[in-house]
Amino acid sequence: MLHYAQEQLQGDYYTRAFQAGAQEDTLILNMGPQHPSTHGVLRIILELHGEYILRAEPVLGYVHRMQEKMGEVKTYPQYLPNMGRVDYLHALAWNWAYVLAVEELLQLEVPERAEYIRVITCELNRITSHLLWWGAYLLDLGAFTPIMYGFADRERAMDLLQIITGSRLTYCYYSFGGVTADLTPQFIDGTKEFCKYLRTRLPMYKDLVTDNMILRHRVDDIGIIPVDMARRYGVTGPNLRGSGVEHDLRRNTPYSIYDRFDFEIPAYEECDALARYLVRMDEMEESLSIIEQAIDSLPEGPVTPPKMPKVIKPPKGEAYGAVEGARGVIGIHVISDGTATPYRIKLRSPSFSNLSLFAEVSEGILLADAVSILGSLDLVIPEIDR
Amino acid sequence: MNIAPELIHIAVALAAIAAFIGLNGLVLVWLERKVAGHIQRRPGPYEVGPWGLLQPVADAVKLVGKQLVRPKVADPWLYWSAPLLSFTPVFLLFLTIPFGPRLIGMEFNLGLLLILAFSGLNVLALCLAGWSSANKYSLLGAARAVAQSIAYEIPLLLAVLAIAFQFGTLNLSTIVHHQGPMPWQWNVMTQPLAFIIYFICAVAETNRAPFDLPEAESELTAGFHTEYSGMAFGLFFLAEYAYIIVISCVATVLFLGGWHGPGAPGFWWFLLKVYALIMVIIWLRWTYPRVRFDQLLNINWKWLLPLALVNLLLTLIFVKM
Amino acid sequence: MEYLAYVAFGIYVLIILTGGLMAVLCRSMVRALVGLILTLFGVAGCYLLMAAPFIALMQILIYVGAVSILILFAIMLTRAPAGAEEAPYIFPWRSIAALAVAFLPLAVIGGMIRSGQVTPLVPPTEVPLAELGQTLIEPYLLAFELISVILTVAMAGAVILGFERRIGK
Amino acid sequence: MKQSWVDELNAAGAPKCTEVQKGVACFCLEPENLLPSVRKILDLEYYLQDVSAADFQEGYLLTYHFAHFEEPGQAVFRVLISHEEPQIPSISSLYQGAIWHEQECNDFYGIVFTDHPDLKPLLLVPEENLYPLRKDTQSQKSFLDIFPGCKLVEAPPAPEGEESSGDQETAGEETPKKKGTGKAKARKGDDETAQEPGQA
Repeated sequence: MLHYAQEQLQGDYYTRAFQAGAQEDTLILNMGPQHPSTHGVLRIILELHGEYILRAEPVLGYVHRMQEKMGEVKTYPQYLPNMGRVDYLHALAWNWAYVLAVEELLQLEVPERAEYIRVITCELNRITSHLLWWGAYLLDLGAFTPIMYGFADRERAMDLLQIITGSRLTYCYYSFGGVTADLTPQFIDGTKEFCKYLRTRLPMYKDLVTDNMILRHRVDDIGIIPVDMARRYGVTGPNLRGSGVEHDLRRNTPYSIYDRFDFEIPAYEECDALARYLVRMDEMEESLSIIEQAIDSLPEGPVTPPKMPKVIKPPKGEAYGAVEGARGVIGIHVISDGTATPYRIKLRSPSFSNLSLFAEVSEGILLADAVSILGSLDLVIPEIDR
Repeated sequence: MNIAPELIHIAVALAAIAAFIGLNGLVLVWLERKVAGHIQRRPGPYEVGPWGLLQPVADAVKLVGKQLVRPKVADPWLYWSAPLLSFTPVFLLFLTIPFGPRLIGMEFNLGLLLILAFSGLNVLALCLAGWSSANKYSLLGAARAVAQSIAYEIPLLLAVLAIAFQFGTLNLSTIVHHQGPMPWQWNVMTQPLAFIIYFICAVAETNRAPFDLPEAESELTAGFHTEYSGMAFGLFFLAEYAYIIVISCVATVLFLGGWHGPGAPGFWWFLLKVYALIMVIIWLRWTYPRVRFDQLLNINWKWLLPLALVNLLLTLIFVKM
Repeated sequence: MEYLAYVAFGIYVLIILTGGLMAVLCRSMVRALVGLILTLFGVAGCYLLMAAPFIALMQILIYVGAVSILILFAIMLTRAPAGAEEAPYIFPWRSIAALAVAFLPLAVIGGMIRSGQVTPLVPPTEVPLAELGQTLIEPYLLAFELISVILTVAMAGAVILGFERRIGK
Repeated sequence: MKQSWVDELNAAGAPKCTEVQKGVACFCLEPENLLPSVRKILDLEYYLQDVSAADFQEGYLLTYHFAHFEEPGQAVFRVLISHEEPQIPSISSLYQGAIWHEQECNDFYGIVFTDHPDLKPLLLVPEENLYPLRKDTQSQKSFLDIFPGCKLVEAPPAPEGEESSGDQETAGEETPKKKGTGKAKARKGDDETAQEPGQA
């Protein structure tokens, strides 16, 4: 028993650094890198007083793959598949941000049908992302069943995406100037059906889960993120809209053809975990409505530009491709030096900024609420570590 | 030597109880997984045996076959005694439960008290397990277990006390005899509030969802049994199921008329009611999210305890009138 | 019949002594507490022998189920994982003094038994619950109430201490 | 980005911006002017998108992207710092979200952010200094080459900068910038030349 006390003094670089600032009579707890509620290999060092958190420090880098370095050694098309692996839950948004940036460099015109296809698939992907988040968040809160329902529905959407993209998770579907494959009738019919189906499911989830009293008490008034804090940390996406700001790139700086669709930007003023939860639940319905509109007005035509250069060598310059992902603003900053490989690629991942406020927001809260807040931020760890 | 037959009777009863617990434990494991499966729109276990019936056996074999691991810095004596301490008192609890008109391990005037006294030992086991594992998650889980079980024991006792007052006895058989075969002759009709309080507290006492805070896996990985593996974990697991059966049995005896039932009374009625309650408990677990710790205590101190006191007072008034 | 009682008594005494020694000698606070719990169980057994099952069960319910768990809780809150290292052995004098104090009651009781006439008790009979309650409420009412007042005060104190910690945070 | 805000920012430090390609306004700053400008843009209620760096022949180019919750468009701050003395004030006192971004730049390039609360490694192993995104001299490209609209202010210790502010204005049609020196020694003189076109 004696060396138990001594062993506590050891630990890795981060533990030692964290322990140096610890108060007396507190408990230092390493939540992660392997922990059920960090959804991947995120580690959070906590200083606890009883069950109250005095200090929290996320430790990153456990799935760091140096994506930005990879960008500097691969050619432009070679780097495309990497995008599906940054955020595996909303891979198509990362696809899109990258092709957007490169298309801007190349001054490429995207055919209209391809734009529609991008909107449909990206929104479908957003729904799968939100469904998974929903299930996983409820799992964090101790409800085991919703994730099964979420997965079952998500599976349908993924089956659809598989028809045209050929993969289920780490999509590499968009290409410079278009998409790699045209929609099939099977996909179109399936998507229409899926939209109808999910519209019957979402009210059920509301009745069974969202309106549950225990859930409401668990997420109400937890993890307040005022707008000012969101601004200082660069929080975007549903987390920001949960703070009452109707900021959505699809509406604010309409890229692609989002200005042609009629949809709401759900926002709730409460700034708490419940608000973020409700935003995502509403967003799924809005995505459904976008998909339905896009399918109804889908034009005929090619899905790739008429003439594509054999080797992609954008002219010197820079471009910033920003799209609205399921977790917030995805930004890809490409600097080209005129060769076939990018000179520098910077990936701006929304979860990175969203998590960075955790230290501030978790001060003085309960351990159980920390789990609830982490879940409500909808983190994807590979996206944070890149 | 008039005590000898009594002793033999108890020994036989204990053996029978061991068999009962083992069998029901297996059935419960299967039932829980199957029910959970159907609640979650999946079939549940179906590979091992017909309808997956042999799944719990496979689970048990797996658990027994696993290596027992103890953290180097854990206190060995306490670490290994905790799962035993958790499981062994369970036998005593079943001893005084009247399964049928004559099917009872030991006729004992203080049967109810015996159950309450020895079910309190479980929390001691959790506490020792959590403390001796030398793991911070375990420690937090143990601290939660203590606060939770002490809090919920009070309204539970008060709810049970109302029944004891009503009939002026702590003997479980007598309480059953006071109830009739028809559902409206059961105590749940005269004491609905006590039944609800008892049921909520009992679920909380057994650390079942939505009150499974000591082992809340999303916060404390596995709480007090984080470090336990193999059959040491298996004993905790079995003890949890045994306690679920006990609380359902006690609820059946106190509130649902025990072995009484329309038509032929007997063991089957008892078992039916017990399993109905167990189904409700399983259903709760797979439906609700987990409450937070302060909410858990608030429910207890602000709602259950005052309600239990009021209920007791009302019972007293009615009994004395 | 009677030898069974003797055997039981012997077992209970053994449990009590083992528990007591554990409580005194173990350096780990939690093990010492387990010793205490063992002792309480032994005492409960002795009550059972005296045909007082109600008291025996109450002993387990209250002392084992509540009091000792609260003590365990307190130990956990003080976060003393390595136990009581702050008390090193000082062998000769203190130990001798402690032993002397420990044997003092033995000497006193032993002396009394030796000097006085030991009359065997009438075989114990179980007291009905109602009678027990009557005794508590009627002749021993004051003592009964005093105990409850003390318990209430202790509980209030614990609550106040708990609140102070929260504010101190 | 609103033209009035661009003007305000132009007045705030010594940034020079000319509006605006696709709503993106670029400001080229001296390290000294970074904090006042960032304070200004915080007052204008912009949020921080990211902080990134890139390695050029002339030095490390730090890029700060800001955007607004209601207004469309983006504000970009660029600062060039020398290879020899890669130091720049941290903006984390204003934008706490920058803490991690700056740590990341420190991980990748070894850029030191002064007054950063906790400049320890964020993503890479803490025990080694790897600086994976630094480029060797062969693969370093010229900053001016890639951004032809930009003009490097060569700052001799002697007189006023010989190049005109006219360059700056004409650079408007591309993403325009004026650069601090790559040579650390010239910092002071550089500063003066930087002020000058601002006043002109």
